Amino acid sequence: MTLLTWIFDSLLGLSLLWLAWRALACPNLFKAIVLFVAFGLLMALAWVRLAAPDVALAEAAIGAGLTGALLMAALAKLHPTEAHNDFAVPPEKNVTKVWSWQWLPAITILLVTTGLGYVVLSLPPYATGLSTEVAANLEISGASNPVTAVLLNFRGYDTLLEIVVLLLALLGVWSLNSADLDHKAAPGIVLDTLARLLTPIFILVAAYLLWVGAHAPGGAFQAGAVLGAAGVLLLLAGWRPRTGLMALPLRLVLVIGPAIFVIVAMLTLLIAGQMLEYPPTQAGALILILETAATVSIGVTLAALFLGGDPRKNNRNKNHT
Amino acid sequence: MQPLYLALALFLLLNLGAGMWRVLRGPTAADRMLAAQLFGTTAVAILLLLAQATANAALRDIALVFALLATMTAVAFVRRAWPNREANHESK
Amino acid sequence: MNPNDYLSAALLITGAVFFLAGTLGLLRFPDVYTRLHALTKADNVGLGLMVVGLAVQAESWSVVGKLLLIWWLVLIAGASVAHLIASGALQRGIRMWKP
Amino acid sequence: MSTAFLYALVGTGLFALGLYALIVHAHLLRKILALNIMGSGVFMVLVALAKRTGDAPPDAVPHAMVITGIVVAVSATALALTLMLKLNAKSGHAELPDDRRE
Amino acid sequence: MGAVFTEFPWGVILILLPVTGGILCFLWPQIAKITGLFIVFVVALLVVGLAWQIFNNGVYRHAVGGWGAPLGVDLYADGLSLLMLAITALVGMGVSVYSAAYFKHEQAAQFWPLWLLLLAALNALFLSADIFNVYVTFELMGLAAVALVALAGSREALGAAMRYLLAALLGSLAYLLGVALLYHGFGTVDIALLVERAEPSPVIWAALGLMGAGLLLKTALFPLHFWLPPAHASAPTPVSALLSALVVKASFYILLRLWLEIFDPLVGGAGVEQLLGLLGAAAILWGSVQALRQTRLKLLIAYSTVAQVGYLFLAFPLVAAAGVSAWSAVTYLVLSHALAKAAMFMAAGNLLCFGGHDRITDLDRVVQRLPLTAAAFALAGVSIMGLPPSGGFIGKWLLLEAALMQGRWDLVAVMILGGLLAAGYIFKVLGYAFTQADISHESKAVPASMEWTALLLACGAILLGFLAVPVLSLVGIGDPFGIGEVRP
Repeated sequence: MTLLTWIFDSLLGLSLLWLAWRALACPNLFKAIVLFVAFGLLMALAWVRLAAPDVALAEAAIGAGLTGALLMAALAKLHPTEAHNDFAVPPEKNVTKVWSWQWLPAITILLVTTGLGYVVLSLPPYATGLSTEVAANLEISGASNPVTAVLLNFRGYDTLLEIVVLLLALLGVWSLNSADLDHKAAPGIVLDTLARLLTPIFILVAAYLLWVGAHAPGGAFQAGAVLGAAGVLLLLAGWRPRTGLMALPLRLVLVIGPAIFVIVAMLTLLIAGQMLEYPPTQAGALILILETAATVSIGVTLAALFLGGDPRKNNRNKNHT
Repeated sequence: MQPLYLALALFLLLNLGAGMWRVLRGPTAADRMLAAQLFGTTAVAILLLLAQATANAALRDIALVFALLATMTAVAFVRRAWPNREANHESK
Repeated sequence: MNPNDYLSAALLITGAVFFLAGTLGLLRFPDVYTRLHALTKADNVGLGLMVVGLAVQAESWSVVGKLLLIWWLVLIAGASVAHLIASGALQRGIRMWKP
Repeated sequence: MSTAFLYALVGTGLFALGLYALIVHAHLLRKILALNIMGSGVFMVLVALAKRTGDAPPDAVPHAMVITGIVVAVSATALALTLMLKLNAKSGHAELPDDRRE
Repeated sequence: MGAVFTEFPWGVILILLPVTGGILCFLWPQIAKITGLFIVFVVALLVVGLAWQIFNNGVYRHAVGGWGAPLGVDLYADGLSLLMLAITALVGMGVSVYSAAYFKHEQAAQFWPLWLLLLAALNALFLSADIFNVYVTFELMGLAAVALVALAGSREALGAAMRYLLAALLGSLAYLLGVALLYHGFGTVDIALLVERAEPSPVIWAALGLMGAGLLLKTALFPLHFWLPPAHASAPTPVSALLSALVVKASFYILLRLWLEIFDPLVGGAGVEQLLGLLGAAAILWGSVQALRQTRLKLLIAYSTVAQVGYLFLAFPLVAAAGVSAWSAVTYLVLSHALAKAAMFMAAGNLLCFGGHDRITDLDRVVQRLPLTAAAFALAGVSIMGLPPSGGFIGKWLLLEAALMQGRWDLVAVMILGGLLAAGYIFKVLGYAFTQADISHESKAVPASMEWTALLLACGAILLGFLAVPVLSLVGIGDPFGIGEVRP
């Protein structure tokens, strides 16, 4: 049995390296994206093998689902009309400059990586990190899933900043581009039915992941990513929200995650004296509130990132992009 | 039973590796996409087998998310990234 | 091993064979339409047999429910994607293989 | 070799592959893929080495860090893709000016 | 009343308030300008409060979530962090007043939320005591800065923003891999605990290499400066000022912290300092020569930043024998460069706004026509060149003194040469500013607030030259340099 898992792990590791190499080296960009999506799929399996199911869930939703859709849409906009040669980059354009000394970075990186490998292997084979501290405080953290406890309580401050990063990415995207709200090719009955059928299931699964996250793998990011995927599917099926919703209501939903986080941070600062210090009896409820708000924001932000522009600017800049 | 689950998971992983050939070979974008679709299903099967082998119920949730998102990339491909003319690359 | 185990092992192995068949079809068939045919065998039957094989071993009905839900989702996804790709390929004039 | 170190080495390998591709390739989409693969490598080192706990459950702190990192990575990827598209619309190229062979 | 001031959590509000402001500006763009200005001024007051607190209670530490390291994240502020926060608030106020007149309509609605979130990121970074938390603040800072550069919208700006984004992400990933190794080597990401636990090992060297490389890339030390000149030159003027004055310093600050606290005690004396000094010297010469060769004013100033960053690294090889004056010099150079460079970019922005171009040879008698702006440029130039009585003079003098003390004649020569080259490129600009251009251009009025903020920041850089004693005693709080006491 250990032999079997060892073979499985080695094969998975080699496949990951091979996929990464091919995705980065093949001249055809479309092929590269498909290989990258497959890479994400295998990454999720690797997280499972490393006993990190929370990470695997996040990777499954974001890495294998959303990033693939984002890349596909970007590739399509990069070459809107040309179908020539199946997105192949002409070989002479593929590589920077005249790298007649291309071996130089290759050899440098090889040496550095060998060194890094040596350093990694020099680490002690047994180390518990912070798992004893996490276990000792899990009881009063408000969540029995240690990853959720770390994300929302022990290191909740990182999570606060990180939700702001997501909002910031959207601000950046919106300042660059206007949304393409008119692109509504008829989805066809199959896609339309698929979107209608799956959307409620997406929402149910997101709610399930959010709920289960307190005591088992799951949580706000995974749930938010699933919700975002539902939004992306609807957008792909040609659905567009009414323009009335695209102004302040949309912005309110986008900021509800960071806003609730900041409010809780301020309140805990006032009451408990330390930012994000939850009273142990209410920690569970607070975490659930924070996670619910974060899930909604993350989901809508991811879908808005896929839409790829500011919906407010739609009418003015229609012929611009 | 555990060795069987693991052996089958390994077998499916090998299958997946073999399918990679189609991604590399093409010839059309649709062929590559089909292979990716098969990878998704295979990954779901591997996850279900591992869930049983390691008695870890959480892995079924991951399989569920995979199954749910199985359409995403393919739909994005069909609706956005598929070039309109491809016929002239088909004949080999 | 009890009879249940034999049943489940048989189902799982047959499922795996369908996955192999799907992969071989994907590799060996001559055009996108026939490859689509092979692929959906793995999706529908391969995963289906595996799900049933695992359901036999399941510790509770909720696990069985989740397994069936997963299978159902993959069926829906497989069928829709197969349709979308096939009709897209036809529209784009990808030729069918003639023996 | 234990699972932890096996995957940690794979992680450093991914980091190296991504770094090489980032330097050598000119097309921005490729550079963005390269950064994502580098990121996956770093995340893998973080999570793999957290499994050096024997039979006990692994250390959860790096798992949380990696989930944070994945969200950051998808944010950065979305911004980078939009920037690339905008640059391509303005200049007609999806490469940076002096990486381009005229 | 006194207790309220000394116990109030100033530091935490310094982070939460700009985030709130960013959210409000995003929700209601029509009041973005007012909200933004208000928040920035309140942030400045909060820094004063924090200074008062640190003065009375010593270093500031806040255990977020009440957990404390290693399980939780700590915030930490000593004299050095306080000075960085103060300079951020000062330059931030100037940039905000300038931006209120500079950005109009839709651009203003996009600028304010991004800038407030950048401010939050900077404050969070200077207050962080946790190397993983620093990674998150780096990403926050990087994405905000890139989006701000891209606001200019031109092809050059978009290309520069893209290059900047790639460099920033690469730097962050290298840094994060270093964090991963340190965490798995010593079981914590808290800086103070790492200091206790770390011991010389391959992990330390690898972490130093990875984090150092990532941070040097973000700080744009020669030869990793390739992304800086296009980004700083093509960004909107207030953004150029922010990037050169503050954002580059943020990664330098982390590098300095990590070097002083973790790496120097373990691997000091093994040649790393010499390497950094060498690169610094190369940056001074290369940046200055490039600046001299530029024909566009903003590119000239951007290359001058490359050169001035070099000075910061000259201190590293000098510390062994002259710790006190070397680190005082670094502090002073950081502060005076922030003020002077912000003023200089603003002056350039005024000229750009006035004549519609920034070609140096076509500056048309701007001394007569924009006297305040010309004065701002000249005063900022005095500090950049290191002439007395400016803040830049104090910094460079202390550095020179340290080099003389150790008999490092090579570094002395580089510093003098760098000063001469700086004089060259600044007088080149001033020369053209007095003369009449061959072709006269139509000109536009420059808002008075934009001229005055440039001048005030430049005066600040000069004024810094008279404040050496209080500033250097402030930076000594909490002994960030590990030398007991800092004397001017």
